[in-house]
Amino acid sequence: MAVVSYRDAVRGALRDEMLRDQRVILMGESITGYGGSYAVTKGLIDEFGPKRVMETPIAEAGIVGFAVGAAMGGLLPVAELMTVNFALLALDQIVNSAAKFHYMFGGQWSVPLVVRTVSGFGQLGPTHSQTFEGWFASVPGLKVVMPATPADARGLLLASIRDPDPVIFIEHSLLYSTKGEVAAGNGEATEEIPIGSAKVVRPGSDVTLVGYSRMLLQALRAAEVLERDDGVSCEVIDLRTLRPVDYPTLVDSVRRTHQLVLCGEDWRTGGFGSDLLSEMQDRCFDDLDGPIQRVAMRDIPMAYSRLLEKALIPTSDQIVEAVRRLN
Amino acid sequence: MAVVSYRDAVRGALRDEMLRDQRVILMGESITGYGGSYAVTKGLIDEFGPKRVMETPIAEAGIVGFAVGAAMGGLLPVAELMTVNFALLALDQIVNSAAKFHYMFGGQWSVPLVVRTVSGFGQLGPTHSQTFEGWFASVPGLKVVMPATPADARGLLLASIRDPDPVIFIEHSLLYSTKGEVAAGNGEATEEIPIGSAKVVRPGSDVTLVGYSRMLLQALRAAEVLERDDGVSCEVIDLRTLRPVDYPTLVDSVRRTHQLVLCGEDWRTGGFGSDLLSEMQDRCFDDLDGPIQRVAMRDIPMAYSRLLEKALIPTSDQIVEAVRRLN
Amino acid sequence: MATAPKNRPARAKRVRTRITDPDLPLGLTPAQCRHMYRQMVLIRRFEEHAAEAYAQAKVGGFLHLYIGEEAVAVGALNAGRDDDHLLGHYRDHGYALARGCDPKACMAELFGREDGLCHGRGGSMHLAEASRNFWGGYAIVGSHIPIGAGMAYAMQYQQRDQIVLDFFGDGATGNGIFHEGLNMAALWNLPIIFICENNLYGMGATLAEESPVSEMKIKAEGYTMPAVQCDGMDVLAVYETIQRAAEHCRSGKGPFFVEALTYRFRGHSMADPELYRDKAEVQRWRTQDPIPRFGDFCVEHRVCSPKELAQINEEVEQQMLEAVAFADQSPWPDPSEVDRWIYAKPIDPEVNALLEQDGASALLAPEPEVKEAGV
Amino acid sequence: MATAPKNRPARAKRVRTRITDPDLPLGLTPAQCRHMYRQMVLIRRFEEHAAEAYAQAKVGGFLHLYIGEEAVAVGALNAGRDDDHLLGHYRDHGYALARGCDPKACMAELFGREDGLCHGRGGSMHLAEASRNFWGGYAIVGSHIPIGAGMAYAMQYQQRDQIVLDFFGDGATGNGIFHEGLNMAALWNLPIIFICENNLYGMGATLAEESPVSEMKIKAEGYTMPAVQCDGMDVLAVYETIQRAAEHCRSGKGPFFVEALTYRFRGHSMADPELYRDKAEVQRWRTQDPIPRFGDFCVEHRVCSPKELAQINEEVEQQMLEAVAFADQSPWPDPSEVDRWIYAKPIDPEVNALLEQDGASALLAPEPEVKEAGV
Ligand SMILES: Cc1ncc(C[n+]2csc(CCOP(=O)(O)OP(=O)(O)O)c2C)c(N)n1
Ligand SMILES: Cc1ncc(C[n+]2csc(CCOP(=O)(O)OP(=O)(O)O)c2C)c(N)n1
Ligand SMILES: [Mg+2]
Ligand SMILES: [Mg+2]
Repeated sequence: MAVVSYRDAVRGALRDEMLRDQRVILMGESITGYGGSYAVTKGLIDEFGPKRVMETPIAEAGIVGFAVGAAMGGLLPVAELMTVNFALLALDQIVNSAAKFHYMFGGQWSVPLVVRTVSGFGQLGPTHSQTFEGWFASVPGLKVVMPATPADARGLLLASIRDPDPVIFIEHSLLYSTKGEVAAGNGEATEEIPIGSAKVVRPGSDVTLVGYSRMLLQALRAAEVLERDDGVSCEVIDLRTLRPVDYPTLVDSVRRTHQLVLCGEDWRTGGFGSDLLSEMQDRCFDDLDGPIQRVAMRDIPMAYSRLLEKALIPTSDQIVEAVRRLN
Repeated sequence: MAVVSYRDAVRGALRDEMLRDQRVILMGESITGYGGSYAVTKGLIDEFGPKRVMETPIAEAGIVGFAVGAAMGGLLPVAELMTVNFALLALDQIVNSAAKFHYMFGGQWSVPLVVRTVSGFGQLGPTHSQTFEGWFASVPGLKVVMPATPADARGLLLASIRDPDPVIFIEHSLLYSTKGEVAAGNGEATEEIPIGSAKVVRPGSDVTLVGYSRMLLQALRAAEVLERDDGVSCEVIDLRTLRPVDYPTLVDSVRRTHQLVLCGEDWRTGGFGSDLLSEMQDRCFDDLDGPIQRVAMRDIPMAYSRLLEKALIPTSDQIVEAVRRLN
Repeated sequence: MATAPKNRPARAKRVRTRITDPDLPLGLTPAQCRHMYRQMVLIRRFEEHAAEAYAQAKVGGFLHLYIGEEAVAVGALNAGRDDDHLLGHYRDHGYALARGCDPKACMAELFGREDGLCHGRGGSMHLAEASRNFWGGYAIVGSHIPIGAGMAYAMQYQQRDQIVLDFFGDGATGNGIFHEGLNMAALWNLPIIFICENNLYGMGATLAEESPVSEMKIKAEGYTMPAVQCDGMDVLAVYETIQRAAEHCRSGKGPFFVEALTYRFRGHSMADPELYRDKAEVQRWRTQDPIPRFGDFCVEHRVCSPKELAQINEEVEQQMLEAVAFADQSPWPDPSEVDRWIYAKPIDPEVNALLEQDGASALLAPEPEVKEAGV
Repeated sequence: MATAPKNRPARAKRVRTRITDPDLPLGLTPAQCRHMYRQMVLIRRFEEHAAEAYAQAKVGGFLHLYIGEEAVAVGALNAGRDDDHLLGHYRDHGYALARGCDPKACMAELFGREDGLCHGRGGSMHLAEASRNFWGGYAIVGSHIPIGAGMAYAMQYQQRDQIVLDFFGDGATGNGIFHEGLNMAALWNLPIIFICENNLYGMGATLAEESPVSEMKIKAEGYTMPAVQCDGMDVLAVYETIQRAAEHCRSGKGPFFVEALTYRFRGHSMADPELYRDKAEVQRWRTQDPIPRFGDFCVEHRVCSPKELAQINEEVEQQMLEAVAFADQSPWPDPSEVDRWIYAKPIDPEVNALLEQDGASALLAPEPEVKEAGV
């Protein structure tokens, strides 16, 4: 075990899996000489060369289409889309190619592809601050992963590369420098974390907080505040995988706490929180003591200006308020 | 008033608005000589010529981008995307251009654009049977319209063309031949129907059914069956506009019926029903006697084969069952 | 509106000049010629029966006929190797049959039956048979162009010597994805032949409406790959061109672009009222029908007698009747299996919403209208 | 790695050959030359101050400097008319300033203030001033190429004689949207100049990594429009080329493609560690700096004395200090107005979820980390 950053955990998983399996290739924009726009792939070009770390033109649809084909031809491509905002350009290839071939060709082949991408904030402005996990999670045929910790980033990325189905793996730019304990890779890594398992990261009895990616950290922060100031005991669950969702773990928690707060940072309308809420309402209607609360981005494009951005990014304070609304 | 088909109502609205306002132009694939893949634009090329009815290359992103620019240059473009499936190729232009310019340039200009497209079934297979209204409806800056009747198709299309904001106008291929009373256009048409108003199309007292587009007809059918066989009185609401949603009308109904069934035909997970459910749970938690029910597409790509398709397309029977689950 | 003479080079001349009767050109054997003739007839008859079945509502949705264009698939696939990778667009019956897929299984797929190539999931637009390296018909225009490039990369990377044959239409060249794919193929010097079937129309759009240039090969410029035209109504011209292209690709010289000048005798799909072109143009092109044209060639070169040609036609017709009968009798896919193959590694039904609804009841519901679409 | 000599035609020669001292070429007046010189200096100083402000965290997010490329925007916009429509990519300060936007308002936008061109909503990548027909910087690579074509169509349709100038980078040519836009512009003969700033890199990708051809004008082939290169480090070469292009477009002859060969002296954005190119290359290109180059020209042609040039520099520097001071003092946008301008015809807050959350409380929350991105 070693303490590494989320960034290094992702890079380590890529590297280890590339060492272990010749079929793994990376492709993306500015991932070689530049080292990746968030420096995740830094150095890999030197170790693996341009056949395995492919610098691509700025052609998101082409990149994903190409990766789908490479997967069909026997490789295990990990395609980086520089940010999730640009994934809009590749959505057709994600939805109608990657996610659909196994079904539409009657199970003849699958598409073992990982699309790595990143969401995040930092005055990136209206076109560069979005996150579309709810859209991806709505597509049958896709698996969607959003790790919050370095250990999960590593374990889930290994699982994603080894999975025979297409996986959308969404990192968070504001997590890259966060650190945590991670198993040291040695090219024989077997410590994958199964896709589809949520994790109770803080047990509690009064209310269930569900978060993922950066919002998990906000949920944990809120749980501390609520414990300290309100004496409310929050159970915090890290979703980790958005498709499939580990509903049994969520339901089990809500059966005990009877209160549920969902924490996301995508738009409230059409965000992934709507899905969770809907499904949990179905599964737990009689267990719930109050309406399920959502913390989400207000339905507004992100503005560039610092205070405007601050006014929009969901925070732990909003989670605290949501819990207080319930009690 | 005249009885016309949904198809003719759409065509009539286009034609009348083109007669009334020189700035209105149409563009799309196979909309001229071919007459449109669903014959909606048939004949308009003869009347208005190629400057106003533009045959385009097969380039969805380019079409929407071009239409955005034409709108900025002073025209009122109505761009047809042959089916909503192909809208995936244009999503970046829809989300990051059309929907965002008014906001991101600080209100300097808006994009008065209508994107007309169509969803529907009929053994069209896995790539051609999708519908993404939930995705569109999640985008701040867009307005989303899905009429169920010829009169609404006309009135809402007029409103959409006249609206200064970008509107996604989704028709339904299985409705094109349905008929209804529509005001006869004469180029001076003023009978627009405001975007954002739902309509109670059948009053009732026991349960509220919310539908739109084809599913409105299924909801009405279910209401009849339930009245006849179960003595249950359903209030049926036609949503008509998905962004913004006319929540006051919905809330008012649920406050009286205490039961809610949402009827859509997109995927259950991530479908528009999740949004409606979430928001209604928030607004009506204490008014609800049971969990809000959804009728939606199962989370499966559409299969080509007839019986498989039948097994997937949501029906009025499923609405009946959903109501019975509640009672 | 485009006309035949402008679009295609002079007739079979260039083939003839290279032949010394009774020798066959291009190293072809009589057996190969008979095989190609039979394949073209097979595609033609298959589609005629498919059209009939469509009229009887046995085939649903979209049905795009390749009739008139048979020489392209047959010439190209006979010039390539049987294990070369094959991708095409939704007008895909020709690719399947020329690659050797069982017409019975193809017809069953059109009928939406369990014995169909894709168990009825894909339908006419999505035939595929992975075991023959036929990776399918693709219905999102142009989407399979970068996919083909990616497959070619996988071959290059694994030092396998298969190349990729990627078929698409003139209309696809207006879509950005076409360029993204070509750019990558050129950049990485990939073994792929891009085969553009220029049939003068993209659905209802004429070439002049969809492109500022009438020669699609010009669109491959900027990608440093050889780009040539050939007479797509002449199976030998296609054969020769693809042979050259395949050699180029297989020897590591990178991608190759072939524009086959061709014409579809039927509408874009069965729903097409064909208002955008006149009958005279279609008639003119029918005089170039690749089947009688190649039949004449076979007779002239004593590959077979007119009687033998007739016999091939009869045999194929017989085979087609069997294919239709087979498809008719093939079982329907079981609706309870509608959720198969969503994932290769299925997700736990406990952890998703998949099975929450009662699919069976839907079967009792009234059928939706169907015959609306003409995409 | 690309090198300077290969990429650009010989130095200012071609301009010199066309001049009879002390006459100015291209019908330019001394005032115009001084104006262009001043504008280039203005852009340079503006960005130097912006970079400083970025280091002080007064500017956030992405900041892409145009330093080294000033001759392109200045030459082009002076050759076009002031009311021609202008669109560019995210490296957009040069376009704004050369179009005459107030540097104060530009700087305030970078600072995210209410007096910014877009009231702080857009930031550095999204400057725009509709009243000057400057329709913005666009941050999705290539997205504004069909948008420009659409605007050109609107001009043509309304028989207005403005043309469109659409600027983008070499990297954009790898994206399909570039081709979709060019195809349409050619198809409909639209009055638009596509101006490709070939600065040899698309972020960290070298030209050789992103394109099989090093000349971007080749990518305009297939679109039947004139496509020429010019020395993008020479403001007069750009001026001359765009003048010719504008005449072509304005007279109804359709689109025109210009490739300006240029170089950015700084990283792609402020976050760029510039590991992908070596300092020597940058140094080589710095010898082509368009500002001293044109300064020399002005002196040679007695447009102004070295002293006058120095004075221009000083005046601009003064202006920039004022711009920074203005931006510093400009009020922040009111967080309660964060929901303005979502719609031109706002939707009833009753009927949507917009106002359900308490925005004010978010202000109390800890700030997220910021300086991570280098897109
Ligand atoms: C991205 C996309 N846009 C539109 C369509 C609808 N469509 C199906 S085929 C077709 C025409 C294609 O023309 P071409 O590429 O020339 O092939 P052809 O049908 O002539 O063989 C169109 C527009 C589609 N399937 N995909
Ligand atoms: C569609 C899209 N993909 C990726 C990016 C990230 N990105 C921003 S600028 C850039 C490089 C663009 O290079 P070029 O077009 O040559 O312009 P330059 O920066 O050299 O002026 C990239 C990849 C983006 N903004 N949009
Ligand atoms: Mg065609
Ligand atoms: Mg560049």
